[in-house]
Amino acid sequence: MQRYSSIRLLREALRGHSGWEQAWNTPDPRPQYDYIIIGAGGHGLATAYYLGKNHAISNVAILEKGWLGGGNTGRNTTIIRSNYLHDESVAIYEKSRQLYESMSEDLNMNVMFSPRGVLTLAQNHHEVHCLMRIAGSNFRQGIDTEFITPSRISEICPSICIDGPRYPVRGALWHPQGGTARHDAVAWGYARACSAMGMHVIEDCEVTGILQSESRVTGVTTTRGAIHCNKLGIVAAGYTGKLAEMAGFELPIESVSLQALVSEPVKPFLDVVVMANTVHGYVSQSDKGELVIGGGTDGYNNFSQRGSFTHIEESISALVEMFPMISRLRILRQWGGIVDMTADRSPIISKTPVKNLYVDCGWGTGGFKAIPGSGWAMAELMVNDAPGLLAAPFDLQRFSQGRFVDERVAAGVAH
Amino acid sequence: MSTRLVKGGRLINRRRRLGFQFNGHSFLGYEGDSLASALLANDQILVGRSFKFHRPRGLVASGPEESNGLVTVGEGGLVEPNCVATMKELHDGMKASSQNHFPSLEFDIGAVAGLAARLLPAGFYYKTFMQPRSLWKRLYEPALRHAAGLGKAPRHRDSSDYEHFHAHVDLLVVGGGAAGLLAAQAAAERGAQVLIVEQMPFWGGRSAVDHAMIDGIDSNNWIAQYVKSLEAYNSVHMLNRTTLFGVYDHGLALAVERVSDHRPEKGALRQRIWRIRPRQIILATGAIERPICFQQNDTPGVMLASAARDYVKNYGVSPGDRTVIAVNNDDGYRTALALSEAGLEVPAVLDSRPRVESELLEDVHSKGIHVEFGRAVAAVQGGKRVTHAQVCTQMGEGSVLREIACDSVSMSGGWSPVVHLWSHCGGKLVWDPTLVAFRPDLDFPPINSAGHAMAYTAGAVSGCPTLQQALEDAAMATEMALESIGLGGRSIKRITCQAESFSEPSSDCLSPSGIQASARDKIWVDFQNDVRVSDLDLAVQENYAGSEHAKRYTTLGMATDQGKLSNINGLMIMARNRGIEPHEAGVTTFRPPYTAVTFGAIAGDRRGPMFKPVRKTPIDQWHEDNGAFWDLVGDWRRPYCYLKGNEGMTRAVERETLGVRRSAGLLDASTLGKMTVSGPDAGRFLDMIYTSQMSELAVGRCRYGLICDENGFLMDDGVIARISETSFVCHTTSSQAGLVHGWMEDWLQCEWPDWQVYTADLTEQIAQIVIAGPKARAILEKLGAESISNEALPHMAWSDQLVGSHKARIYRISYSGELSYEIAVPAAEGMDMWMQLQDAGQEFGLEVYGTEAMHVLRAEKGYILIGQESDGTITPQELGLDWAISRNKADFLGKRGQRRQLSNNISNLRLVGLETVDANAALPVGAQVSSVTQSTYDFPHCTARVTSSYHSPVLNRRIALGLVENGFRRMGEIIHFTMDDGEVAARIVSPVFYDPEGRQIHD
Amino acid sequence: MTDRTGARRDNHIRLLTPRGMLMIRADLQDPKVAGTIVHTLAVAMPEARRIDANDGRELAWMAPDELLAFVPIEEVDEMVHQLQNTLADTHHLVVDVSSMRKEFEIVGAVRDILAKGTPSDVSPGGLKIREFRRSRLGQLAAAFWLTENESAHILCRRSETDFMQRWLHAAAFTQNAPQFYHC
Amino acid sequence: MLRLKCPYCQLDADETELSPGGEAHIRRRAVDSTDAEFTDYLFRRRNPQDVHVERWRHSFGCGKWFIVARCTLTQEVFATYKAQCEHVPKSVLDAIDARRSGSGLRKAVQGRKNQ
Repeated sequence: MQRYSSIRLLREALRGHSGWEQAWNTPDPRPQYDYIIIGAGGHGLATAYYLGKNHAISNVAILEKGWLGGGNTGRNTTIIRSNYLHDESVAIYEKSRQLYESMSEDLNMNVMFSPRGVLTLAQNHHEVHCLMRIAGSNFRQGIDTEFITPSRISEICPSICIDGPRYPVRGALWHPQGGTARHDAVAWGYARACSAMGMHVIEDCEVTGILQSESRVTGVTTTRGAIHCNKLGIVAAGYTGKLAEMAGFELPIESVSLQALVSEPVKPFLDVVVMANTVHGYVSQSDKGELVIGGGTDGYNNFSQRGSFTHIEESISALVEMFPMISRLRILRQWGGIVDMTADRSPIISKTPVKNLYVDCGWGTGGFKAIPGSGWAMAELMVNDAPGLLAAPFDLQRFSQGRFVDERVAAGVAH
Repeated sequence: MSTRLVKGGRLINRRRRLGFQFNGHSFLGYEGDSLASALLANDQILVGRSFKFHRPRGLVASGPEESNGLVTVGEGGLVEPNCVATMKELHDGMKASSQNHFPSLEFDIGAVAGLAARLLPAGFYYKTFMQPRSLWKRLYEPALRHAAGLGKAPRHRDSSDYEHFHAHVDLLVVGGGAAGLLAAQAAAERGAQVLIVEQMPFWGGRSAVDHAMIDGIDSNNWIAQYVKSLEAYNSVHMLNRTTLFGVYDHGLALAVERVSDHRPEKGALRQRIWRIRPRQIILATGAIERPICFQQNDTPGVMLASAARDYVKNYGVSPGDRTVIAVNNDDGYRTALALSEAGLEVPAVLDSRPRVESELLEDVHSKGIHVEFGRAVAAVQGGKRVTHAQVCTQMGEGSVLREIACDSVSMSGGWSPVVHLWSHCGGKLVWDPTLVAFRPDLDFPPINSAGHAMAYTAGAVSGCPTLQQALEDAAMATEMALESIGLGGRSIKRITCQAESFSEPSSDCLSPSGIQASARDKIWVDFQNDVRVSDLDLAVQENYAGSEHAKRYTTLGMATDQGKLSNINGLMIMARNRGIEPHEAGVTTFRPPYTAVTFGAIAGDRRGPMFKPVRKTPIDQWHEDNGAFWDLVGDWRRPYCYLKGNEGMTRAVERETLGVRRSAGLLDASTLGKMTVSGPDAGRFLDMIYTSQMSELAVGRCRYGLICDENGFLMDDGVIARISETSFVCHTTSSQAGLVHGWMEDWLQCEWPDWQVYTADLTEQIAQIVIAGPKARAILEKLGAESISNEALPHMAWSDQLVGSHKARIYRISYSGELSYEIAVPAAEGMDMWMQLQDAGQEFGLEVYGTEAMHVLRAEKGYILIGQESDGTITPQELGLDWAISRNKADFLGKRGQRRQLSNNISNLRLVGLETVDANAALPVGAQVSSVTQSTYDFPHCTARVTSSYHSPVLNRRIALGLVENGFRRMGEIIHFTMDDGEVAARIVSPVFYDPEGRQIHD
Repeated sequence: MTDRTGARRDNHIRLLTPRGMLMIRADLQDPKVAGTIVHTLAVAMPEARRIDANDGRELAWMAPDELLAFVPIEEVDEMVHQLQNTLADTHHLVVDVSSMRKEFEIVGAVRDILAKGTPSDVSPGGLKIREFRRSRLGQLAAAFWLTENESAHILCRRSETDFMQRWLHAAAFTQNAPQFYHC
Repeated sequence: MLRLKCPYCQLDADETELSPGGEAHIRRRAVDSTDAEFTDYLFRRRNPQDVHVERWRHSFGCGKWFIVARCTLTQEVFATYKAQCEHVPKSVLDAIDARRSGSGLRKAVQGRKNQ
């Protein structure tokens, strides 16, 4: 892999940047691989990456029906945090956050992980108790979170209006290790690294069928022909259910649309990520200067990625309440992301009724922050044909057993 | 230099001068000017700095596609960053300033980035700043952030007002150009309700600038006639200064009307969002001209040809004295004519195509304007403004043939239909090679809920190059649109315009075609974001070749104009690099809004006190007048406590709590949910809804009930009273009343529709007042309540009787552990009932108490609070409420859920009381006991957590409730809670701290 | 109609003195039931989404199995009593809900005022005189109907009366009225 | 923003006047069900990129639940009908097939019935 560095940049500058190589190759699919991952989004690419890095498996193809990173990886609000409530969640999200810290070096690509801190606001007494509960949990789990008072909030983020007429801020959860990253770069960085390990990242290759014999997976048929494999991982977010159907089983997943938007760029004034659950809004300011704003999900099944207006309106009025000075800024672009929701809003990283076929999906509105951890856990599951510590709680059985990992109890909405 | 011409300017009123400031300098303009035209008239060529390299920027366009002329306008609560100067109407006293530079527009330190431009190709930041890790956060990122961004965010609260308006019409016409006006007129004649919106302050679009005559008369008159005729219709509503910015599912169209931006006035409504539900939409959104890519094409003074003639004809402003015009299509010749008619010099028109024939060309020749074919601009000279244009042959590599001295360059790279709104809701596009642009694919329109087309395109947006074709197209589109909503009729009168023949435009936007690699980083594609041809080359070279990847890697088209000027050129250049057709590279998706929309406008009236509704009880005013500190419970506001004199909240809560324990207390419980459930099957129904056997409840009695979801988790609780054989009143928690009523209706309507049960949510109908404490009975008796003795009205019974002057229903139920009555009267009588109880209670030392005291009282008795002890994943069993679950019922909601064979959903956590060993040690909610022995992960496992924690005044100690593993079996055990500020030891005790025998309640 | 600032000056908002209101739930498709109700209240049975009136009393269609009756406040107890008796042999629910809601009257450009807050069609074709519409107004649940082209009644939850009053005031008196349905 | 006709009010209602209620025609499984059946009842949901049959409540109107057949990709609405029917009415299935021959719905509906 051609290494990126300042020196390299300087040298290339002198010869008109003619020496930069392809970030990842674009091979035609081989007839056979050891492992196939369906879905070249963050989670799929991360899975492949850790197959190589942790398990020295490089005979891997990652199949993508569109362009890599074109799903939710490229349309989320890039929040990274690990201050969840339940042990199962904290374990995987904290693993993930730690992997983000070293991601730029690991991938030799600057993914701009920016641990600027995440503020989760409490705007009534009930929420205060919910956040105190998380703080209590996180203290035990060794997650750096702290419940802070309004005055501290003003120090950390002066632009927040503490005494809003309708929802005064009563306190907040402060998670200094949380932050944001450059979402596209995460996908590109993994693709580049996978490619460098000799894996095949194959775009415009839609899976049309799943081949099996004696309920053991043997490969897939695609728009670019049949491709065989020993082990298959479906990591296709909202489309995982459709692929599962091809394999003959169902997943307890529903796809809904999550609204997001960015503002015009302005000079930096917001240096932390702010989440307010009562009023369904969360916001950060990108390095480009745009406010990146996320809203709620529509409550009905939806596969169209167009923006809707219902939740945009709610989120924006909420944020104007919280930051009165942004009222005269403008929304530049809005879109909908299709998020795959499970009944308890926690993911599925699991074996399936079909031997050697594994799924990693159901990340709902919180997928981006989980990318490395999810890939790590999924790779482990696929190699050992048994879940490791991180994946174990998120198997399919939990629904029939009523063994939920429900993070909604911690907050009105989860991201 | 650019200046105000002595005559001309169809939009300005020379009799009305307007004074304004730019960067502190005072200038003059005219009524009807845009800020852009006024700046140009004052020879202010330099208007801003680019995003990445901070290069000097001048106006490039005359409409919403402007990507350079972004300024900050206004002061204080009216300041508005990133204002598009071409869309900003000048008003007297306007204060504007340029952005993104330090210390000044003329001298910007940031411009050094430009010198290092070679070092900073597309995506350079992905390749560096990685070592050492810590520096990214402390140094690199802050530096990048500071350099980025355009204007500064306002510091003050927005002082303007906004509102929304819902309009339902037959036909929405988007665009007030000739095509739009024609469509609106035709629709009006057919009797349709029409709404026509136009983004500019004037009607007619480009037609008056580009065409002398329409339908045989002067184009200005033609427009005036149509506008006049439309205004005469009651069924037609015309909105200019209104941008339709989005088309959404099922045909919702959103527009923003700039009501008073052009004359800011205190108290005036600033902007209005129109939420339009049309039965059919006609998009007459026109087209946008593309720049040409030659070296230094970002130099101030280089401008779209259409913009140049707009400034001359609309505002009487010259873009410069000598203007070189570069074109790859016929349309640019209009500018040559316009400029020479205005007496300005056009040293040369450089047409990159081999010799062509067209009427326009003949006119140009007849004016004696010098035209060179197969020639192009090699490069423009001049830093902050154009001084020369260098000429080369289009087909060559760019060797300079000669230099032309000029102070302005006009470029016409062809026209792109404004297809954004068509695409927003699923309309497909086709690449039209003769047009050299994407145009709407009429076979795949955006569809409505019935699956039919919900929009038609009319005019230039359809890809019609001539006015004649555009108007033909508009007439046809209108007929189809009206047909589709049952307003078909005789065909629309055709309009005749002077014939225009057009020769094919060239698909080459790059000058010259054979430009060398070394020069490609001096050619700008996206002016604002500093994306150059070389950046696109690099994207392709590094395999970010797909349009989406390239956009994200180079930031092409991600500027505030969202690629209106840059996308197609960028696409064509990359396509050529890859040896494919532009459409094969795939156009990036158009997202709403078409142009940026103010947050405040979208928030509308949802601001300040109107942000979210607040629900108030019938007694709210009294609370307000008596020092209530508010608690928010769902949408309700309830007194958390009442502050007397200068006492603090802790003191107040203590006073209120003791008041109840020692004499009596009064609580406004009107927010409690109150459902009437009535009908022959009411008992049977409640047996399903609640975990206990409500059908067995005797008339006149009450029972505590639990509602579980189908998983068996606790949802809500409350007291149910049986009013008659067939009728019950079910109390729910305050914040979940609506939810529980919905839950009941859901099961009734969808699962058991044949059961004879009616429910009614009477929460708002009834004011409910709790009077609790040893003196409660005495106070009621003083008010004449007769049969409330233990015998007449035992605990968990109810009766109707007179209290004071009110017919009331008295429930003897208790959430405090004291002798307690809940007095229910119609809400209208609530306040008076409250006052009477107040007065009667004075002599007994009656205290009024709020929600916090209520919580302390319930915690002292170990009563749970939904949302505190429960969280949606807790079962009644874990809370020790097994007694409230019927064993002998065949079925109830949640029963099966608790019976899963493999079920782990009833954990071994149990709700217990926690008594801190040190009576005053605080044991905060959320505090946990951890055990390393049985931990799954690399952090300890939780064996206990605090769910509620209070100071108990009556016991004068801290008390807490908590969920503890096998808690019931560990009574008396001392466990240790660890928190960041140390450790607290607590003894596991019964959750009932106060009056365990329950004497008080039954007293 | 509008002054220099473009604000409607001839709009009026009035919080009405409480009327008696009854919730009636029963099988309205059953002619016997319908007949009984009509006979007892002496008001015609409204068609779906209509409100009908007859000297001092009104009857509004709330849902296929629900009516809202308006009667003089002093008649409420008597009416509840009568209806409960006359409907005794059929499954029904009759409750006094006089306190549950508050009633506003607005006069002036009422369609324009309503259109600022409701996504429902209030154009002359979309909301006929005496059509009873249950919808949203601002962010509140509300019911409204026009008694004539320039006059409307609005019902809202009692607890949200202040908010509704404030919203109506803003909607009616903001400068630069849209003048869409009332030009 | 969706606009659906309430079959009780015969009135077009805006998305903001309605509340969604998930997949329709799901048969409740109670105490007598196996764990598998019960799990299906609670968690097995169709997630088609095609016609979806779902519950909506006219919560800001008459308060009644009704059922909508809607395409989750194009947002086309094929029918709305009252909630009190156990299965998708044949007329609705036919209406859908008329516009969407070969939509998976009929098969899916049959599939459900057979359990």
